Amino acid sequence: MRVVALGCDKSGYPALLRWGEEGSLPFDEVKIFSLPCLGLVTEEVIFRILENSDALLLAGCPLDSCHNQKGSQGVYLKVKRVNSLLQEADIPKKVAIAFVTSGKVGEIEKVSEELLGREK
Amino acid sequence: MNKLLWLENEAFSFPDFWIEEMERDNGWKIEVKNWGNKPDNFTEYDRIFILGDSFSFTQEKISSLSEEWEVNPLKVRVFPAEEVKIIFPKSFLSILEKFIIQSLSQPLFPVEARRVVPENRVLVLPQLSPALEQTLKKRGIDTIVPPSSFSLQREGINFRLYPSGDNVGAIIISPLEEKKFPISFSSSVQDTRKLVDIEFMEKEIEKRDFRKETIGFIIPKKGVTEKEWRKAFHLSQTLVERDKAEVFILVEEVLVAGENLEKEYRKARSSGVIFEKVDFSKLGTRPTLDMRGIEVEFATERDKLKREVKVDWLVLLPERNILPFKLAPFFCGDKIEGEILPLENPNVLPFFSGIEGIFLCPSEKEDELSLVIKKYLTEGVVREIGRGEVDEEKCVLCLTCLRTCPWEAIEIEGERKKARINGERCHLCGLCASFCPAHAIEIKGLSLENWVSAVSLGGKNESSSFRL
Amino acid sequence: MIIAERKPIKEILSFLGPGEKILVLGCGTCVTVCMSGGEKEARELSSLLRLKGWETKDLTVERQCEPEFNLRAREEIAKVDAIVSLACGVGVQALAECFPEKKIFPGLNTTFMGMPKEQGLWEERCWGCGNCIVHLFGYVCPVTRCAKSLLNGPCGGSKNGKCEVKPDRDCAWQLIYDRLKKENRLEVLYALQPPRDWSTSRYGGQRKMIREDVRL
Amino acid sequence: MSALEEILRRGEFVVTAEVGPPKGTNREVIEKKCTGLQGFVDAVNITDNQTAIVRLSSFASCLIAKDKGIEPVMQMVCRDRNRIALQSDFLGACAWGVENFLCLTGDHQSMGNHPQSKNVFDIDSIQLLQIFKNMRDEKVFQNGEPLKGEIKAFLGAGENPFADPLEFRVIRLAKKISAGAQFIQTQAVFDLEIFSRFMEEVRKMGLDKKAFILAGVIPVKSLSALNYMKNEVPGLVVPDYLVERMREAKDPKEEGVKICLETIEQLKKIEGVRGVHIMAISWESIVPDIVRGANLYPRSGRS
Repeated sequence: MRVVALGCDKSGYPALLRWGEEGSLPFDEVKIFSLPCLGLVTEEVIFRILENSDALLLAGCPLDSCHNQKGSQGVYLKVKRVNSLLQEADIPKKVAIAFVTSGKVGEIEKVSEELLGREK
Repeated sequence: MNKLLWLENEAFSFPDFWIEEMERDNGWKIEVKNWGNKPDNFTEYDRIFILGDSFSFTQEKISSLSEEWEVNPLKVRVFPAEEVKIIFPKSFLSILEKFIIQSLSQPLFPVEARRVVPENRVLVLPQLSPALEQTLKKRGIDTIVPPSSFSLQREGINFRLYPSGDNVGAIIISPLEEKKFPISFSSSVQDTRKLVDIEFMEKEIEKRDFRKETIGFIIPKKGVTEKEWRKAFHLSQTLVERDKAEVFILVEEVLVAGENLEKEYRKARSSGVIFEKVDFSKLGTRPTLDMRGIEVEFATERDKLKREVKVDWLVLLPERNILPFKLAPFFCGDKIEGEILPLENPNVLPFFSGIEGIFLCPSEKEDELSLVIKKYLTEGVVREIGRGEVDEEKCVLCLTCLRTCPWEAIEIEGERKKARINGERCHLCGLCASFCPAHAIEIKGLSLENWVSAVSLGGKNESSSFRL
Repeated sequence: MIIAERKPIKEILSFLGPGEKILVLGCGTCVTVCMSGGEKEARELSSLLRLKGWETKDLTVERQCEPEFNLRAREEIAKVDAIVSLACGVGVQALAECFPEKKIFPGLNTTFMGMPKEQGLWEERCWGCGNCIVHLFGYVCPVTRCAKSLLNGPCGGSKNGKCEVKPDRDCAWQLIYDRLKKENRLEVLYALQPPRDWSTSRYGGQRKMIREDVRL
Repeated sequence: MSALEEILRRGEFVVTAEVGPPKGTNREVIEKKCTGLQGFVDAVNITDNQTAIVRLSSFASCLIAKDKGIEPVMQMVCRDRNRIALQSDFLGACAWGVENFLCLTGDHQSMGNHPQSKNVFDIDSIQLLQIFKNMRDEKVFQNGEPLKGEIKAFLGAGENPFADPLEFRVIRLAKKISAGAQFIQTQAVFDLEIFSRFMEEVRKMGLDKKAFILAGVIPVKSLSALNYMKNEVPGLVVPDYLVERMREAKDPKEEGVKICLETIEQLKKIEGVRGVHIMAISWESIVPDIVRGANLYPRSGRS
């Protein structure tokens, strides 16, 4: 399973890297990117990314403690929408979002399990 | 020939032959420095790569470095060398090369990292309390007395006050607070007259002895001040030690943040005061049959067991709620300002109201607040001017950006009214761009196309990791 | 402004034949503002269709309800087999009139004429009855906002200021009453409103406006 | 003059009952209900697709009731017919000797069993009253054209004293009366306090002198029925103590009737209330007991 992972450089990206460090990534391939805030991600970005990957894993600040107040909230809504669109169109690809505080990888593991679980 | 600067840190440095190899293959001129011997002039480089753990180099960090070095922040790139080395040792070099190529391929836009410092003057609404006035004066912050009628408009990082036209760097709102008890009591319970506030206890304890009596405290989480906690710790301790009374304190959470508050808490505990974490919603009270006391029923958080205690006195501390403050009447900005309430978000400035430059001042926090504000007013913030741009051709003035921007950075301006991004307020979160239905907003260097191209970079089974 | 919402993806997919070249055509006016058919949504839908295996392009014109704008998309349209139009019903028809030989499918359901109340919330305000009387009702249109278009006061189903038909909507008559009370002009409600002339509404058949003075 | 009007003018405390037509063609249902009410009520009030559920038409049911020698009140709602149909049905009913009409706006179709349908609401109940009044008194249609023939029609309207905005209710009643309503049938009364306050206002405006006001009552069979009305039926106020009483009750049916009788007793005392309208929805059989219990039996009828 080919996965792209995006994290905000405040919380998500560091956590993603930790997660990578701890090795044993459950996917065949992971590409990790950082951006200032997940608020930047649009539905189109997600679709375009999914065009050459199987799943997208987003990692950002917890909803109530986003460095940009509403960034995580914004992307969270989009993720929900995109997933419902993918389902409606029955496209077997997934987006998931993990709310992490920098360095904490537990959430990411949970979410990646989700991705895999859904994949099966 | 591209001239590149690499800033290494002690934790990571390159073998020379790597560099030579890369220079040879790509026709780059790579200059390696470390934080110890930084060059004096950064402007001569096409790109500046910071090799180090990426999470110590957030967007804000890069902005302030670029400001310090007087370079276009788009030229500054962080390559998370450590992580990449740990995660993908084999493919390190190819990832690095790809990263550089990718960075060089990205267009540069005229962006300036600028430190914007607000006016060292604040407006206090609705009115200025003596305590606040004093501490602000002490810190050398001018205050403006709000004129009888006035309106506000954002002006860069500042706010402009009309009609006077003065700018203020920040607005402090000292909101009204309402005291209310976390739980309600039946009239019959109140009839026992054993339901008292802490001031009453304070007085009583001077006058009389509570020998062998049972006293309960109920202390809510919200808005109980340090002072009150201290008082509670102290009183309960005296009751136990002096009068051999039985005291238990029902709380949602104990506040120990504060000058040796924790110590006092421990002292109270070790003296024999019982602290119980309970769920207030499940807390029940009724008078004892003789109406001389109150039966308190609660379930502790530890073991969900229901417990019932008969108390001779029940001391209540009120919860202090900040009432929402309506800014709309004062604002003649584009955005209809809603009600202002404190944010419980550890990642924004304390006392931050949700609108940059506007702070909330809960009672007895004046001093802390004035410290925060002083810092904000003197250091200001570094912003990348020119990152966010609205394509006026495309903009349909739907005001989505205005409504979604968390930082009030959108302004509707001009003859034919168009949305503009106020670079002094923009935090580059990109919410506006990602919501814009007309696809009219671009955050320079973070546009969709870079994204997708970057993602498709790096073939199968070879992971890459880099900042866009 | 005209408010519209996107059709269910399944429905849109059912329109399209396998292997067809698709153009997703956005509209840059009302439906952009109500976030259902602008460039963002057009790009989004076309990338979704691409994920589904279609060859797609996307394009957004100023207003699909104007032939001039539609004709600008001539070349792009010539290259595709079918168009998914993200415009209101007017736009789709205008487009079809410009390109009689093309397969064109509506991507939106046109819902109402209304306004944004807050981010992500739109409410109906006008019904286009062709004879405005809001000034008589505290600037709350009973024709549109009362489920029964009552002109002489609330029905018996108004409770706590909400409508019995859609309990999450305000009772128009509560609003009217409150507003007029504030202005203390309640007496205007005492007047009997005679039966309305609906011929100006669409009940009078398809409507048309001719302004001789501006026809050159 | 219709029998109902005559009895009201005589100053007697009137009793009417609601009769819901069947969801089908068998007229026996109505006939049975009517014979059951024979002698106990002054008129039966026949609903017009109430709660927007399709039933045998009010018009036809009224004729059946007349056959059975019972005075019908024909309900007409504005949901399903425009001014053309309403006027023509009015003429038809008059031609057949129906003399009492209750003009209502009608429940919204989304409440009924054809929520997909398109509603009409060309005019509202008040306008309907006005139209019928003009047809009767001025001999003109709504458009002003003259009509031929005698029209004997006793016009009524509904009013709900319990719906919001409360303050507006009396104003609305006044409008209905000035539009032509001669008798008023209120929503079912459970909360006598609100109702008396309402009647006070009514008397202040002298409306009780201008129209005969019949208070609606509903005998409830069970606690669930009462709760349903309390929570589900908009514009119906049921005080908690009644719910309590029903919960406590050993025999809920009996209790329901008891509550109903007490209510009627109270209503009799309220100045300006000229009768009761019993809405024993799908429990018509209980009406005689209630009339007896309320000492409103026997009915003297038309002299």
